[in-house]
Formats: sequence, structure tokens, C-alpha cells
Amino acid sequence: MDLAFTTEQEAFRRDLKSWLAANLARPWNDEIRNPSHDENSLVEVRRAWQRQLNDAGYLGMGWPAEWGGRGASVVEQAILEEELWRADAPQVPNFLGIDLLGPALIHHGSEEQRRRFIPKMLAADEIWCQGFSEPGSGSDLASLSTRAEPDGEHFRITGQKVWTTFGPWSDWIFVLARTDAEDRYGGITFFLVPIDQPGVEVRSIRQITGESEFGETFFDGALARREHIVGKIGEGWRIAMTVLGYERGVQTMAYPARFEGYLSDVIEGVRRNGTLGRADVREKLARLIVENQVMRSNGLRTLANLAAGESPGPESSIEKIFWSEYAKRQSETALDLLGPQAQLTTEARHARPDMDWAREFLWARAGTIYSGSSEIQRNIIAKRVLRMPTK
Amino acid sequence: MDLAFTTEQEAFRRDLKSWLAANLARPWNDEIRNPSHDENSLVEVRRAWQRQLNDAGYLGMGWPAEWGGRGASVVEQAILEEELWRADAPQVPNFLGIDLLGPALIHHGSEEQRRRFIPKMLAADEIWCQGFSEPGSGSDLASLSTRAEPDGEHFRITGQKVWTTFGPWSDWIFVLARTDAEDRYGGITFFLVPIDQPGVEVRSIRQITGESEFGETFFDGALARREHIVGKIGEGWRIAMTVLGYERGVQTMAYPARFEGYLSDVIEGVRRNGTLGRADVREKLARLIVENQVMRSNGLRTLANLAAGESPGPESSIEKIFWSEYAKRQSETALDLLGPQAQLTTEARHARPDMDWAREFLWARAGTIYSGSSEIQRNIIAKRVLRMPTK
Amino acid sequence: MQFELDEDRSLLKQQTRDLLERESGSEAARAVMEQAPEGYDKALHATLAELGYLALALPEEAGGMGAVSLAAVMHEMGRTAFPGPYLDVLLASRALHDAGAEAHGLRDRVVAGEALCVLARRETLDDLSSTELTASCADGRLEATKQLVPFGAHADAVLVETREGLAICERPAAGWEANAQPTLDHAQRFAELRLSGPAQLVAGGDPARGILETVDRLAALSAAAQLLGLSERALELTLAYTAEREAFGVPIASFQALQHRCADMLLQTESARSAVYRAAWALDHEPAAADELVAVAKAWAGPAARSVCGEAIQLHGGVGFTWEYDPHLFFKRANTLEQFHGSTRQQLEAVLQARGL
Amino acid sequence: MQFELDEDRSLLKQQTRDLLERESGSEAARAVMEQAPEGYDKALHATLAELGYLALALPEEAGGMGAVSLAAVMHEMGRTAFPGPYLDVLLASRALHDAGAEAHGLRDRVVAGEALCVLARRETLDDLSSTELTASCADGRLEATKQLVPFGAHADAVLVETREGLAICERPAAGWEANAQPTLDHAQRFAELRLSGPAQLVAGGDPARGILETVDRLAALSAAAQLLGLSERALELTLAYTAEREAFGVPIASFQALQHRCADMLLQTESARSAVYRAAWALDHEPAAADELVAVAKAWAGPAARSVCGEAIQLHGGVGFTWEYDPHLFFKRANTLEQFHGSTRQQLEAVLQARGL
Repeated sequence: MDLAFTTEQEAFRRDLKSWLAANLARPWNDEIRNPSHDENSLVEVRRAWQRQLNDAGYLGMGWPAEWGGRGASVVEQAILEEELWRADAPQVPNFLGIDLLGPALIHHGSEEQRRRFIPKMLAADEIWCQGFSEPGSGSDLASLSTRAEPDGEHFRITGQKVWTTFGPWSDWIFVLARTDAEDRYGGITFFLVPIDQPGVEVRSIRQITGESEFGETFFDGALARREHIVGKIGEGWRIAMTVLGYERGVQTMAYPARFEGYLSDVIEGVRRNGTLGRADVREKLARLIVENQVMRSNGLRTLANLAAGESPGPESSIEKIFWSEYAKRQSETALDLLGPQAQLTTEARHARPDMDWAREFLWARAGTIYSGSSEIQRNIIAKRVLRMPTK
Repeated sequence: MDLAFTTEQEAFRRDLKSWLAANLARPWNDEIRNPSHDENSLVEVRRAWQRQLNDAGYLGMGWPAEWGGRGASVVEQAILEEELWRADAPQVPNFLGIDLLGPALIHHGSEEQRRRFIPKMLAADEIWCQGFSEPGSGSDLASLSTRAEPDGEHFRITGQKVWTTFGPWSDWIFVLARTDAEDRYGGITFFLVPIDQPGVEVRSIRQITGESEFGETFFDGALARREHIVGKIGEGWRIAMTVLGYERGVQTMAYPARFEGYLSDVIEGVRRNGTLGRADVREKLARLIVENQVMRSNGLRTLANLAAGESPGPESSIEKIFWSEYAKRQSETALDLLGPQAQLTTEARHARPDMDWAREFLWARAGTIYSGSSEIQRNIIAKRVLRMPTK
Repeated sequence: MQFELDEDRSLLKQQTRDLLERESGSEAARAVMEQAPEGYDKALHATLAELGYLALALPEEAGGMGAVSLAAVMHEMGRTAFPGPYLDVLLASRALHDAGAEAHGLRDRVVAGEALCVLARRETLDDLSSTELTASCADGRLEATKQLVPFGAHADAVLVETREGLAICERPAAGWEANAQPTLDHAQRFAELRLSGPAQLVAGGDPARGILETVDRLAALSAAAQLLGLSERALELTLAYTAEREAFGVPIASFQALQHRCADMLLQTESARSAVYRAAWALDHEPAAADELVAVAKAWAGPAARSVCGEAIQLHGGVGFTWEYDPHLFFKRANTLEQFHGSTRQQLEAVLQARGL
Repeated sequence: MQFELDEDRSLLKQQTRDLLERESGSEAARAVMEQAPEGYDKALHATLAELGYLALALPEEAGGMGAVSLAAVMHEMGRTAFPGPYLDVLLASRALHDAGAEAHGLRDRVVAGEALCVLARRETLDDLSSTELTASCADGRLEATKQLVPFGAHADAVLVETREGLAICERPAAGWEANAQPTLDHAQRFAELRLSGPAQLVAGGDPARGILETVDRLAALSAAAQLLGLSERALELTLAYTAEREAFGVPIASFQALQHRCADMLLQTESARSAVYRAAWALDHEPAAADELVAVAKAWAGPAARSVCGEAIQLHGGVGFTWEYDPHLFFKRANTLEQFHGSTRQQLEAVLQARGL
């Protein structure tokens, strides 16, 4: 057993922290409260930040040097994600491209595809969104019905995708579409589709926070070039499933860091309102601290297992449930302990400058739904970890 | 809307309370702590108490006068059950006979059966236990496999029943047995079987509390007379199901009364240990009070609906889940707030004389299992109240 | 004994439902939330006045109909996550009534829908028992800064809690400054009010305390009843959605894990119904028990609604997180009502106080 | 980085499992619980001594193997709901060791299995931070009444916390009165001890406090590790039972609602594993973080085991409530371990203290 970081890993963290201190103009929390920003200008802040990270060699760190990486270990990648959260850095706009499409191209793409797409992806010159989910197929992704029909050097894609995060600002979308109606899994192909064409329309979806980070994307005979199929025709499902597994674990230290930051705000808040001494308040705070530390322990364990070369199996379902359900409890406790103050949105005169609990309280509801809801995760645990029988 | 008891009902309650004050020698809690008692002598205390209640006309109150009742309303029956709990009276040993078999005989039995069985049942001269559940059929009662085969004027019964409460002290058992292997529901018949015969063996089942109130009953060609079939051959399932519904609602005020009594003990306990002023303790107490009051509100509502002639539909599943899950929370909170003191069993030198939390903590685990587990109740609610679809 | 509403109240409840479904369905509510600067539908407010709804919280001899009726109407308001100052106006009207003759002119205008008046009480943004007030009203002059006054930016008058008692401050007086305090419930409009100008003291210290106790009880009951309505409707939406939505070729409502969650939602909702109406009945018929039962009702209905409406979002899946679908309206309002009108924490303490603990 | 145990500790853990499965399976444990008046298997205790297990909590230079090894062994003890004073003896042996040379004679006999010695500390039956002690040891004479001394009725010696420090009281001294204090955990034997007679003070006030802090940390970690073992085994039992037990013609493990409950049991158990071993590792390698992490481990593992072992009873249905099936052994022990060795309430407070809050 060894839960310590190596000297090299600690050095990497030190360098990274210095770099962040020198290069991050202001924390994301300050950006989003800047009244001169709108949704578009905030995207530009994120784009600029991605370019800074890329120039410094922090993007796609685990990839081969040839593709912008430095062959960094999973531990270093996890340290990067953790410190980015601690510093409250903006999320890069191309995170889906980098987390999902990048590995797909590196493992399954053609040399031409890599050369064509990876540099612009890293440089945020082309923003990518993900076209997997459909209105009729959320939990049951393989039931997707968007179809792709061959048309000379192209395929024509018709159908609808939802939850295309960053869709409204994207240039390209990677799409799972059906090339064979009869073959549930083997009839799915992985396409790269440019958004700026007549057959594609992206609409914003407004979320309960009032923001519109998501979109839905309509395809009406949209063109995708044959050479922009990743892997072979019919390999889309397999590629998507392996790719969805690659980046697991890298975020493992980021979640506890993120929620630990929020937790400090609750503690400061009860200190300020004079209730830190109340036994009921202390119990609630202590429970949050315990849960957060346990989340961190789970994360360290996952990371250690990854570092030891084990793959993060379906156990990552436990992590997903843990952080997302914790986030709901934490924000509810914050609202209970901080009182009406925490109800105020950022536009309110008395809104506190540090933490936007009103938004976090709502936003936390999404965590247990997206990327496989808690219910789906429990199904996975029962079937694949506990091997419980099906009827 | 009217949640008040009528003048007559209030008078009934007053009379009952005076009668209890004059006739109940000592509360049950004192009896069970009396070191000179063993399990058998405690049964005799309960038998004697049943006779007192019967002589005073408080048993089978809702039955026709001819069968020992006084045609009492459901409200009066509920008041009786409530006050019996408040007074901490012993439970009558024949409660299953009176609650289930009595109504079955009155509604479905023959005149001879009523004359033969009801008076002795009320007088506790014959104790009854219930033979419905089997080792292989708990939740899925209709899958029972105990079989009954005709043999002249008799049927011969072979099989095994479990959870025969009071089995070790019973004289008779009412049994659901299969007279037709092919017909799942219509192949079940309702038999009355004497226990003191070669083909019947009752064994005690020890519970996690260390007590043995339950038994399991083995039938090996046991004889049941044809004239002791209730209803017709093949009507057993229907009779059992209607009968199980009859007595619902009568306990509706008893549960909150019971747990309110326990709750007073927790409050006294934290007063004594000096923590009543702690904000965490106050919150936990207040939540229990709230839940207990809500249970009482649910009970009043059920009772009012019954009094208005409505049947207590599957909503009684809500009450079952509520009180049994509450009982677990209450006893856990008691242990948390009262500390090691509450761990001590009654034999311990420092055991408190009032409430046996160690036993209640264990006993409470049974409530969510017997008489249809919480899981079965949720199934019932989903299917019969919410009308949710089956696959 | 009877739990069901009598015929008159049943009728009132049904009438309210018909009116609100017609005039304030979720599309209308959304329009108000997104477009009306005042945060409510003025025409509908006038209709409510016309139909007598604004007198509902007055004592029966003054045109009210008792607590059970109040609960029934609030229950319906909850079912539509009704946006606007309806409850706030009721509470102010009752306080004005109880404050005596001097305040009855304004009371009448409020009840007639001619003036919008709300109470201005809170001075802290924390959830703490109010400490010393700083607002004062001496020699006909009010100096006050009040937080989170409901619909305070658009009120015609406020009834202000001050050190000296309750004071009426009509607008436009000089020195009326309102700063919007938007909260996460986009359909409730709060404001900080800074008031400095003439006002009329209508009830001194002791009477004011009595008036506010009555108002607090009615507020808690009303909030609890709305919370019940929110839960009830959120469960209905969930049942409807999950019966239609398919996954793996079957309606998701057929999944047992989801069924058990819905069963628990029903348990919470039906228990809220029992608690709310029992408390309302006690307010009308058993005043000695009412303090505890009202606190119990709100302390149950609040967390129940938070849980049920949260589950509604979850069981809707992705669309539950969108602005377009309704669950968030219920979830947000549940949060507002749980935090205000005596938060759960305060109600729990009130339960103990009512028992002398 | 590596989370898995190294080879030596892996071997130790496996060896412990083999030994306990052979010597202390649930039938053996039940026999001890039902029949042994001392509440433990003396022959097995001797075997543990022989194999060096009783030295486990000593510092490494004195024969111990560090906190990770301790956790691994305790984890296995939890898996069998091991009955007997094993942990209590370890804690006493460590205290005796830390008390210095005067106590090392008794320490050696304890570690060799020749004497059974436990700590006697508690004077109240409430779950309160200890107030003033009344036990005293002056001029070689002990006067003490201690509550809930584990296996106190059958100990050969006790190490008593007094106002003056830690005192060794060997039996049979005159004035040793033991009153059994049976608790709901039928396999743990507690007693009130009334002691009046000669005793030897082996550590004064300040050193005693330091010794007891070390002991408390090891106790909390050990209890947490046992709680992990209880949860792990209770889940295994549940999975095995529900895969076999049929209802409506299928194994009940195929019901989705039950599957989701088992998934939550796994989440709680696996998280306990992460927390316990991280805390143990910190005790060995990162002492500055250990206080908080040990408290976190126990504060998580206790409620987790209560929940998981309670679910094990529930999901076993009727047989789960019988003496004959095993779930109750786990449920009862989970309760004992949660309430003792620093209750959850005390651990939560310790977490805050460790952060200076």
C-alpha cells in the first residue's frame, strides 16, 4: 500500500501551481459575476484559457508527443484536473473533444484524421460537441435512431441529437448514427460532421438555471464525408464504449477538490452568521467533511489502481453516484445553514461574492442525471460488479 | 371535514379508561421485567387478561351480539386499541384468532363452526395460530405448497408453515392448503386443524431478540375434518384475502399511541442526561415528534374514512410502511441520544426500569418484514394506488 | 368523523382549480415569470379580488372562510406553482384587519384588489430568530431597511414591523428605495426596501406581537398547503411522464426501482395531506392544539416537497433539467416555501416550544 | 501509488481469514455466544497469542506491524463478527507498553496470552464527553467504579484510568466486584467493576493522556476496520441468499428495487474500505493527517455498517429476523462498534476539532 505521490509527481504539481498563479488572470467565479460578460464572451474567455493551457503543454498530456501530448501518467493528469479546480480555472470549451474524440482518433482514427483534427481541437480553433444521446434514447443509448445513408463520397445523416453540450458554440460534432437498421450494436457508425452546413441546425436548450450550455442538434440530410468516419462502418458502438471509459479516473481527484472548495464556503458562512458553535450545525458540517474525505479516499484508491495499471472497471459507477449525490446534499445543507442569503442569485444586490449557492443548488440536480443517471449506475453495479441475475 | 370524536365516542373512551385503571393489575413492561416470569407464565398473564377483557365485553366488539360482540363502530374499536396501548396492557394471546379467524367464521363459516369455535376463542380456552406463510412462499403467498388430500370424512394435510405466531402455545391452527395443484388461486382451501395430534409438530423459532414467540409447524398427514373447512373447497384464497382486509384500520390510532409513549421515554432520557438543550438533540427529537404526529394525522384520516363507510383500500400500505419504518428510526435515534445506557438488556444491573430500548431496537427490525414487507407494500402502492404499468 | 371537505369547501376547491387551470396553467405561469416585470398577472389578481379570494384570510365575520378553506385554496395554488403575491397579500390583509379601525381603509382597498400591500419584516439575510429590530417609527416618521420583502418593488403599501409596532407606509412616499433581490425561484420577486418618510403606526408593541403570531400561523399553514399541492402535482407529472417515456422497449414506469421511488413520493405527499388538513381543522376547531399541528404540517410538508419535487426532476431524466418541462417550477417553489414562512429549522423548534420543551 | 496491500500484509490478511474461518465461523461464534461464560474461546485466544496476534498493536520495534496490518486483521475479525476481547486486549497491551518499564511485565504476560487485561475507563452510561473522573489511585490504593468494562468480569487485570493517571489492578485483589452488564450484542460481555484495593500507578496525568490518545486512535481505526468487515460480509450473505431465494418463480436478486439497494450497500462498503485503509496508511506514514482521517473512517464506517447490516436483515426477509441465520450477528456488532470506541457523534466532533473548527 502506498498512497503518497512520488517526488516527480509532487514536482509536477509545484510547477503547475506556479504556472497557474502566474497565468490565470482571474478565477472563473469572478468571470461569471462580471456584469459585462454575456454567454458568448464567457465562451471566449474559456477559449483563450484553453489556448494558454495548450501552449503550456497541459492539454492532452497523456497523448503521444506527436499529437501534442507528453505521455504524462494518469496520476499527473489527475493532479492537473485537481489543481485546475482548486484554482477555479475556467473549464476548457473543447473538453468533450479532448476527453472523448481525441482518444478515439488516436486509438481508432486514421493518420489523416489525426493530422486534420487534433491540432485545431487542442488550439480551440475548432470546438467539438458530442452527438450521442437522442430524445428517444437516453439511458438506452443503443436504441438510437439517427440514420446515415451512403451518398457517393458522403453519407447523409438524418435525425436528432440532444444534450449537445457546447452545441451552440461548436464547429463540429461527432455523431453516432445508424448505418444498419437491423443490427442493434453493429449497425452504428462514428461520424465527424461539420455543423456549418444547410442540413444541420443547432438550437439552445435552456436549463433550469436559466443558462443554455446545452443544445439539441437536428440533422436533415446533413453531409458527412466517408473519410470522416472513425474506425470502420459498424464499429461506432464499440469505439464509443471504449472511449467513454478512457478518461475515467482522471477526474477522480477533481471532484473532492471542487466540493472541498464549496465546503469551505459553507464553513465561512456559518462562522460569519455566528452559528458555528451550534451542535446541529456542527453535526451537519462534520458529516459533509466526512463524506468529502471519503470521496477523496475513493479517488485516491481509484487513482492508485489506475497507476498500478488496473483498468477503472464498473467501480467508477460508485464514484459517479458518490459525487453527484453528495453535491445535492451539500448544496441543500448550504441553503439550510446559510439561510435566505444563499437564495440570492448573482444579480442580487446582497449576493455574496464568493459562492453562488443559488446556481449550485439547481446545477447539482443535473449531476445525478447526465453521463448515466444514478439509476443507470446502480443497474451497472448490480449487473457488472455484483453480478446479480436478470429475470 | 370533522376530526372530532362524538360525545358517545368520548364517553366510551372515558368508561374504558376507568375500567382499565381499575382492572389492569400492572403494565406489560413491569410484567416482562419480573424475574419470576418465564415465557410460559407470561402467556398465562396474557390469557388471564384476555378473559378479563372478554368478560367486560371488549373483545370482538364489532361482531354481532350473538357472537359476543356489541356491534361497536370502527371508531370505538380504534379507541379501544389506542387506549390498550396507552395503558401498556398485555396483548391478548388470541389476537390472530380474533382479528382474522373470527371475521372469517362470521362471514364465511357455518353456524356450527361459529358455535363450536367462537366462544372458546374469545375466552382464551382455545388459542389459535395462523398457518398461511411457508418457507418457500413469503411474499408470494399464493405459491404455497402445503397440500390437503381427501381421506373419507377428513383431509390429510402435509407440508410446513412458518411464522406461526404463538404456535408453541396454540391449540388450533387455521391453515391455507392446496386442494388442487393446478389452480394457483382456486386450488387453495381454508382448514381448521387441531394441533394436538400425531401428524402435527410445532417447533419454536428463536428470534434475534432471543425470544421465541414464533413457531414453525410441520404437517405430516395431519387430519382435518371436512366440517372444519371454512367456506367451500377452493375458496380459501378469497376468504383469506378479504379477511386480511377486515381488521385494517382498527389499529390505526394504536401505532401513534404506542410510539408516542416510547418517544416520551426518549425525551425524559435526554432531560435526565442533560442534553435536552443541545441543538442537535432538539432537532432529532423534533423530527420524531413531527413524524409521530403525522402518523397520527394519517390514522385519524383513515379512521374518519372508515367511519364514513369507505373501505381502507391499498392506502393502508402507506400506514404500514410509515409506522414500521418510523419505529426503526425512532429506536436508532433513542440509542444515539441515550448512549450506552440504552444498550443494556433488562437483566443488566443498570437497565432503566421504564423502556427496554435494547429489545425495541432489535424488535423494530421485524416490523418492516412481517405482514407484507416494506418492499411488498411499495409494490402494492405502485400497482394498485398509482396504477403503474407492469412490464 | 369525516376527513373529506364538506360540500361548500369542495366546491370552493374545485372552482379554484378550474380558475387556475384556465388562467394560470404552467404556460401562463411561465409567461408571468419570464415577462411580467411585476412578477404577477395583474388581471388575474383583479379576478381573484372580484371573486372574493383576497378576503380569505380574514376572520369569518369579516368575510373569511376559516383555515380549512384557506388550506384548500392554497393547496390548489401549490398545484400550479402559482406565481405572484397572493399569499403575501392575504397575510397583510389579515394583519391590517387585526390592527383595528385605523388600518381598515387600507385593508378594504387591499381586499378589493385596489392596492397591493405586503408585510415588511425581515432585517437579516440569515435564517436566525430575529434579533433586535432596527426599524423605527416615531412621531409619524419611519426609518427602516427591510430585506426580502415579497414583491416589495411593486407594492403600493407596506405594513412594516418596527420597534414601536406595525406601521403603514404608503407609496409613493419620498424615500422609498427598492432594490431587487432575485432568488433562485424565478417566479417570486423579492426586494430590499429602504424606507425613510411618513408612516402611520397602527398597532403598538404588544398588540403587534399578537397580530404577527396570528399571521405567522396562517403563513405556515398556507405555505404547508401550497407545499402539499406542489408535491401532489409533481408526482402526477412524474407518473404521466414515466408512463409515456420508454427505455429498452417498455415504459420506464414499469421499472420496479422507479415504482418504489414513486411509492415513497406518494407516502410523503399523502402524509402531507393528512398533516395539513388536520392542522387547518385544528386552527378552526381546536385552537389549543393548533400551534403544534401547524408547525408539524409545515415541518413535514417542506422536506417532503423538497424530496418529491427533486425526485420529479430526477425521474424525468434529462428533460427534468430543462426550463421547458415543468418539474423545476415545483422544485424551486418548494425550496422558497421551505425557506420562508418559518423555515423547517424554525418550525422544528416551534414544535418543541409548543410542547414546552 | 498502490492501494492494494503489499505481499506480507496480504499474506497476513489471508492467513487471518483462513484461521478465523476454520476456528471462528458463525457456528463457532454462536457457540461461544451461547455457551461460554467468559464470552470467548480461550483456546483460540491462546492460538492468537502463539501466532503473535496479540502483539499487533505494539509499536513496530516492540513486535507490532503498524496500522495497516492492524486494520487488515481487524477487517477480517469483522468479517466473522469475532466474539471476544481481542481488540480490548490489544488496546490494553499498547497502553501497558507506552506506560513504560514498570508495566512491561504485565504487557508481556498479556501478549503471551497468559493474562487477560483490559482498560477500565468509562464512569457514565451516557454518551457524553467524560467529565471529571471519580476513580482515584493514591498511595497504592485504588478506589474506582467503572462501567461497561469489556469482558471485565473475566479479566485477570485491568488498567484503570484514574484522576492520578493509569493504574494496574491485578486480580484477585480484595474488593473486586463485577456485575454483568449484558447488552443487546449477545456476543460481547460487559461488566461494571467496583474496585477497592491495592494497585500500581504506572503513568501520571500528562503521560496517561498521551497514552490514551494513542489508544483512542488505534481503537477508532480498529473499530472502523471491523465495521468494514461486518458490512462486507453482510453484503456477501445478502447476495448469496437473494440469489437462491425465489419469489414469483425467479430469484429475488433479479428484482430491480433489491438490486439498487444492494448497489447502495456496495457503495457504502467500498467507501468504508477506502476510508479505513487510507486512515491506517496515514497513521503509519502521514501522522499529521491521521487524527482527522481516523475519525472520518469511523464516522463513515459506523453508520455505513448500521445501514448495510440492517439492510441485510431486511433483504433476508423473515429468516433475517431469526437467531438461526447470521445477519443479526453482524447487525448487533455493528451497533456495538458504532456506539463504543468513540461513538459516531464523538467522531464527528473529532473531525471538526482536527480541523480547528
